[in-house]
Amino acid sequence: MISVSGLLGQTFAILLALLLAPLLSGWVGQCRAWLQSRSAPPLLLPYYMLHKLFHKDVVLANGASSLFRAAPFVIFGCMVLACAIIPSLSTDLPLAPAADALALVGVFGLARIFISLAAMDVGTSFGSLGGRREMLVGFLAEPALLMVIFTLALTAQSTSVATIVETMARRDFVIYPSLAFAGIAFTFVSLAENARVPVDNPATHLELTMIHEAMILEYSGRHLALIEWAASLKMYAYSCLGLALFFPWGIAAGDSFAALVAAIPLLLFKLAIGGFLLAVIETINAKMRIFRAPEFLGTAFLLAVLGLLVRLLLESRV
Amino acid sequence: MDFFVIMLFIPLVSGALLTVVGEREWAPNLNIIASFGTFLAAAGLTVEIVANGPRFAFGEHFFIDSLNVFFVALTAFVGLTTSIFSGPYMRNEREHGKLTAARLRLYKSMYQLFMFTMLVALTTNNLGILWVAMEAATLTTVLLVSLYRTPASLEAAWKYFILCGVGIAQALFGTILLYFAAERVLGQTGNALLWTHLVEVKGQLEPAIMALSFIFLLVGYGTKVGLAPLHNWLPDAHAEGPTPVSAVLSGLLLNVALYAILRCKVLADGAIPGEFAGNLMMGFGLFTLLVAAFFLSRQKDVKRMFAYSSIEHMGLITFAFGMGGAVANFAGLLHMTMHSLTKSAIFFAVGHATQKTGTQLMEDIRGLIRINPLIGWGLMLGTLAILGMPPFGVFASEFMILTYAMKHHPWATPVLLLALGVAFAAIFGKVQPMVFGETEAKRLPHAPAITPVFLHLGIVLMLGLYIPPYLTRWFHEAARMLG
Amino acid sequence: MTSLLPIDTLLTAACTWLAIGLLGLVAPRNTRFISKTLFPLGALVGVLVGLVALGSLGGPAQTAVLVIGLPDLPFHMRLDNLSAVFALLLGFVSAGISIFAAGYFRKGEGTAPGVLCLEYHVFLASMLLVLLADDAYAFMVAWETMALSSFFLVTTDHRHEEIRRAGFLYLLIAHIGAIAILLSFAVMTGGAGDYSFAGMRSQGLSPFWASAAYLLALAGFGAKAGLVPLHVWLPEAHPAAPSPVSAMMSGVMLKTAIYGLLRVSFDLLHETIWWWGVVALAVGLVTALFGVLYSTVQNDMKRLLAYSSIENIGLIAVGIGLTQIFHAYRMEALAALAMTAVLYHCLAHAGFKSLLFLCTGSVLHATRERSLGKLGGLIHRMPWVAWLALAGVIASAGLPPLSGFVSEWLLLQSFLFSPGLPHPWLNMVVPVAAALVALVAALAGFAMVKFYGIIFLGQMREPGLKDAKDAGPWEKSGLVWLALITLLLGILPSTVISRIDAATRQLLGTGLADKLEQQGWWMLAPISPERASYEPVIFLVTIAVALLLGRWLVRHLYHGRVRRTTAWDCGYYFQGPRAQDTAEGFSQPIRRIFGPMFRMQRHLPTARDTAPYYTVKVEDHFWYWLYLPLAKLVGRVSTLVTILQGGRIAVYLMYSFVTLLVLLLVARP
Amino acid sequence: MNVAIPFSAQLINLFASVILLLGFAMLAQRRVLQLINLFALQGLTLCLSTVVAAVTTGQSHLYWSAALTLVLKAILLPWILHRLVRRLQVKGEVESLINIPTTMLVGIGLVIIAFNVALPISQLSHTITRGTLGIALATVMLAFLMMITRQKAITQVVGFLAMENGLFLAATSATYGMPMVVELGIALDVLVGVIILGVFFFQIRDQFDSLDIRHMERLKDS
Repeated sequence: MISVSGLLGQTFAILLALLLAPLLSGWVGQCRAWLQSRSAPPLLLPYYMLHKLFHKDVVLANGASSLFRAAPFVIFGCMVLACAIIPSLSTDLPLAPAADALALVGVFGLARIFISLAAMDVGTSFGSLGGRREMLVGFLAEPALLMVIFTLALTAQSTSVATIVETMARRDFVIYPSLAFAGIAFTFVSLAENARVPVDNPATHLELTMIHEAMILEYSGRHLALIEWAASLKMYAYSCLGLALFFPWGIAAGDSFAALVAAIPLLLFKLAIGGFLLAVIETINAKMRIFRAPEFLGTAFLLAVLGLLVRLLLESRV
Repeated sequence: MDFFVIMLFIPLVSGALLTVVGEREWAPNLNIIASFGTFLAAAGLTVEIVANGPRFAFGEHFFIDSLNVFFVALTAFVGLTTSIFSGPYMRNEREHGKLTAARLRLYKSMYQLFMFTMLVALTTNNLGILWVAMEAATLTTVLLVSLYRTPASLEAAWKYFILCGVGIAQALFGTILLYFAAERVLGQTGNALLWTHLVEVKGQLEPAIMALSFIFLLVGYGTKVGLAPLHNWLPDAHAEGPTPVSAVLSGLLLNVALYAILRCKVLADGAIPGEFAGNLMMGFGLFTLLVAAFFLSRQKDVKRMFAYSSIEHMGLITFAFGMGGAVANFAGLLHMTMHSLTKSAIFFAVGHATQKTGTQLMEDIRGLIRINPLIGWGLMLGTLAILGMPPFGVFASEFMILTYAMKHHPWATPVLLLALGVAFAAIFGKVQPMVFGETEAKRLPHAPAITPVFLHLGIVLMLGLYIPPYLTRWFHEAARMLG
Repeated sequence: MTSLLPIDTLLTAACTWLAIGLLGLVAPRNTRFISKTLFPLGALVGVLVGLVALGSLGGPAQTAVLVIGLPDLPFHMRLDNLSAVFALLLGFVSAGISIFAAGYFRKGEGTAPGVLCLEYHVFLASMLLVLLADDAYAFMVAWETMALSSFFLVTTDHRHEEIRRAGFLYLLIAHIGAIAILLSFAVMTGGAGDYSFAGMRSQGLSPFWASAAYLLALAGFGAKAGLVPLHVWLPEAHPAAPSPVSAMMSGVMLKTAIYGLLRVSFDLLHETIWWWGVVALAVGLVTALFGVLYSTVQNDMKRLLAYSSIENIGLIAVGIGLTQIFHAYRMEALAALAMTAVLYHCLAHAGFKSLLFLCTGSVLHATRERSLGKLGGLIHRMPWVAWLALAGVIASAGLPPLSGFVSEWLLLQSFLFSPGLPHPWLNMVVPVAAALVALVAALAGFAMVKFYGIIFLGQMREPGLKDAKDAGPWEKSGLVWLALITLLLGILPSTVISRIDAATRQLLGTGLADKLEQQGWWMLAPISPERASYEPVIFLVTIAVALLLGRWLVRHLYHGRVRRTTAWDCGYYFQGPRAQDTAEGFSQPIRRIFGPMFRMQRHLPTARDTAPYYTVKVEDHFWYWLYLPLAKLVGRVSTLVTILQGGRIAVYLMYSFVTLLVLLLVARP
Repeated sequence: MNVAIPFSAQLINLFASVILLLGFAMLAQRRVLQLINLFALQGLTLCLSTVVAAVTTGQSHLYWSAALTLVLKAILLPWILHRLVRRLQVKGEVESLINIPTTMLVGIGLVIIAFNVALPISQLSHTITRGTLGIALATVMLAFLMMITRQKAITQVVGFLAMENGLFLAATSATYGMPMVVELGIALDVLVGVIILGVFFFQIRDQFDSLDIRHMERLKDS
């Protein structure tokens, strides 16, 4: 059952996620700056930010309720769980059976609900606007993500992320057109879910266009720190999920410690490439009007369903 | 003492007596006592018949078997409760200046005579006397319908008289034809119109004559039953007559007319090969049901609406008897019982409600449950019962009719479904706001008699959940006789 | 005397409920006696029913024949595993609602409390009898008594025109549905004339008649459950009823319709045809999507929940359809999975939806307001209700780790393993259906955020809300009870499933329990852990550990000072309650994206308006597509028919004459 | 079908034809008093036909029947009707809904129908007067037609009574009369009916100032 190395690997994966996530954000920011010919902020900027925020006092709005204060912790907890079950280094994760891919979508959903509710809690114009938009993005992104997972789950005959990854990694090299559809859909969803251009702009404070920032306007101090950290964890989780699903090579399959250690540089490499590509996407695209977002996500949903159908039509051997 | 003789004797004598003594303080009580006596005698007769089997009376001219004793008991019972109800009701009418003492005298004596004619019609063995009694029942009720002497009530009574008179003339032609057919078998004796004799030779009766005869009888007595398109007198007469009269017309007279058809159907079935009579009745029944259901949604007058509801139920019952067979006949009989009890209860409640509010227009009656919760609940529960809501007994019979129809005549079920649905929407949509809502209350000079309403509904409720075994045996016996 | 069998206990419980109801008539105006004695007693009986049903699960079916009923058809009663699952649901959920009701019903609100008590307990007893009935007549009697008692409960406050209208619509559709059910039973008896369920089981119907029976049952039970297009009564009746009644109707009564559908399609009809499943699936999908979309745009909190119930019923119907498809192709393991999802969703929905309805009841009592646009910020005044409602909201949104997620997870799992059906069309269609289910689940989240956020969060939209009081002790206990049910169903799915599996096994011949019992109680892996697994306890613990650890670390490593000030809001100066999203505003994206799905009347202000205002009214298309034309048609036919009664006696005589002539000329033996 | 018909049967057939002819005459008659006279004449013919049947067959109760007919149909009822018309001052002319020639045409059609309906049955009869069944049916139908087409309450009643005549004809001709108790009952009913109607006429006139039934079209649903 649960091996010691498995436990170690699990702990390690979580710690690595906690540590690496801000770095990934920093890296993307840096890449963006490079691509846009700006002078880049330091790579470790997110860490400084977190440090600073944790040390600051919390300034709560008068109308904030206990839910407002609890939400950042819940969101943070959810993201930790998400990172724990996505195989980044090894598929031997004792926590993996706790939640399969569907539950993973559920975890993201839970976090989304909490952040939206928290946004509505203070009762400001921007807060409820952000909450509404977040839910708008969510109700389209969530089924699209589910469909992507369905496509892969059909290939692997499993919804357990670890099993999918193992199957994907072990398969012979065959061209699956469905994966292409799923991959594109997944990219779209990831962009939307992580508040990236073209759906949202993480760097903006231009009131009428923002989504994520609008929701967290009233947060400060450690609450804001946790939310920011959770956001970077989310991006990390999505990146790892994408890598694990579509580029699973190099993730340790067994509980061999050596393989696990060997997987680290590969992961870093893949994340670096992924981050760079994200920066590229963000650079060559402009942010859409908010009402373009449903079309964008609708396309993602459609592509994911198409992928599923293509998978059934071309690749099933019944 | 012979229960049967007493039963016929009491209404005849008390009718005469009530004519003689006129309107006194105790006249309503005399009316009730007479009805009670009739009821007791009928009950005694019922027990006797159930225990000893069929019997004759007055030679062979009267014959009581399990089929008609059931109607007799029902008639006597509803007659009793209606007389109880009519006591305070008619007094209130007098207080409101709608009736005079002379009219009240006429009402009571005619009421007793009406009971007498119905009891004769139910118990006679002679199809000729059956006809005579039916005609007499029409004549007595014509006077009752026109009791208010308003233009509307006169018009209603006139239409009632002419339409039913013509109808019943056709029934007489049918009876003559029947006699014509019977005479060929039984010879020129006085027995050729006696049902007991006819039923023994029914297989030998000439089918062609019997078919013609049955058509005339069905159209004739069917007018009285209220089968569409012969029903036109019915809503007028029900709406314009005094409410106790509406209650007995709807609850009893229609039954008696249908009983006459049933007796003839037995003969027709025996004589004519195939399902001729049954098919005719099924056709009439379905058409009536459907037409009445659509009529319902256009009604404004509460009594008129429930009159159409009676037409609808008569259609359903006719359809059930048309299907024939033990189950359907049983269901038909049960439905007749339930309909009589429920509909008269509804008319009682409606009577009090209209007296309280001073109008029969449904849109002016509101919030009965606030004026008098018992009347309100009585009307509400009665309406739900008549619409076939369990656990009331109407549902039990509708259950049997519908399931039996689905089994043997599935083509008819969409019609049934449509009609019942439309009727439900129409009636309930109108009664609900009458019962619920807000209103200003008024007190009546005489406290209404609520007991009959809940007595009837209680019986209907009980029969929906539990039919005592002896009642079942009795019904089965009657259903078996109908073939 | 033999030992008391569970079925006897349940029948006694039903009688006790009736007796409690009748006791209410003894002192119809004594609110204290009725609410503080009778309703808690009713709740106690509810718990008993739940426990007995739980205990009887897995045992053999028990039957009883009562003396009442029709002459040849006394009431047959039968307690088997399917009934037990639903009796379990009824008992436990109704216990919570009754406790709540003990604190809820007050003087001066419509019907006298004694009458209300009677109606309420008759409602409970009739629902129990529906579950136990083993012949068509007993079933119909119980079924219609249920409709009738709930109708009276709905019209408790009958002084309002729209409440009467709602009650009328409800009873009308319920009655038409009941006739359809009755006909379905009639078809199932075949030619035998045996109306007991045992008799129906032994009938080998031809596919045509079996399909007729099934479709009639689907229509009949669908009318009660609220399947599109027979759903229209539901969003009218639920808001009209007092909240405990809405809770009971939505949480429990709708499930009796599901029970009936399951009973007919898997128990009484011995064969399943694959396209039945497709019909149920399609209807379910339309219902779910319709329900959730309309629930997002509602501005009345109870209507919102009512539409959400429609959505959930749709999901259940999808599950039933899937089960039928699998069952028809003899893929019993998958059928069992889908069936488990159905049963589980019934339980889950009963818990969380009644919880939410009761919360609206508390809000209603505290604020006298049902419209979302006039609520807000109640979490400050009603923390108990708010936090307990959050549990309901999360479960309703289908999110882990609460009950709603488990059933949705099971449903999606059964979708996922559908390929392999020996029918190419189905193979293609089923995944699309899965996508729609996913969309529905996500939209449910939207609706729930709207519901919760607008009522409990933000600033109070009306000054009067400041005086709102939290729920009283009785109400609180009812809410806590239901929240506990929601939580337990969420984190102990394996344990629950291994109990209710008996019903699945009874209907399909196979179940999930064997597989589940190989794994631990904490793990839910219906096929095998490699294929799919969900461990809600671990899930919850992990999040909780991360949460608490995070909190502890933050507290101890950094200082925990908090300052309060006005909100920042980008420095925007106006921060009154009107700055927040309104209920209409919140759902604006949905109205925009799914515009054609709604019938909208909008007034948009222009720049030149001196008194600009904005209104939007969303109505149900089905009214205009189906119900109004139907009503108009009936009206037309009525107008035609009334020509018959034209008032002229000569014409009447002619009818009689023509009838006679036609019969003489046409009718021949 | 060339069987010699006995003289008495010829006589009865003749009377029956006269009754039918009178039926047509009533259909065509515009004046109320004349209508009543025609009705009385019909009653008389009916009585004669019954007497012939009684003589031929020797059935004693047919004599009673004939006497009853004579008293009731030929004397008493016409007398009551005459009195009513005079007391109520009914105007002479009776308007018809359909004009008279059309009514007559319809009447002829009805006669054809009635004969055809009765034909197969009357052939089964062994009485000497079996052919009259068709005539009786035709008389009933003509009376029916009269009730439909006439606008006055009193003419409707005459139509109603003419219908009874047709029925009596059927009873005597096809079956040599119904049992005596039934005939008595029927006669009593008819008498009581007409008396009640008489009372009614006064009430109607009091309320409506006319006996025109077109005033009584207020109870309707359409």
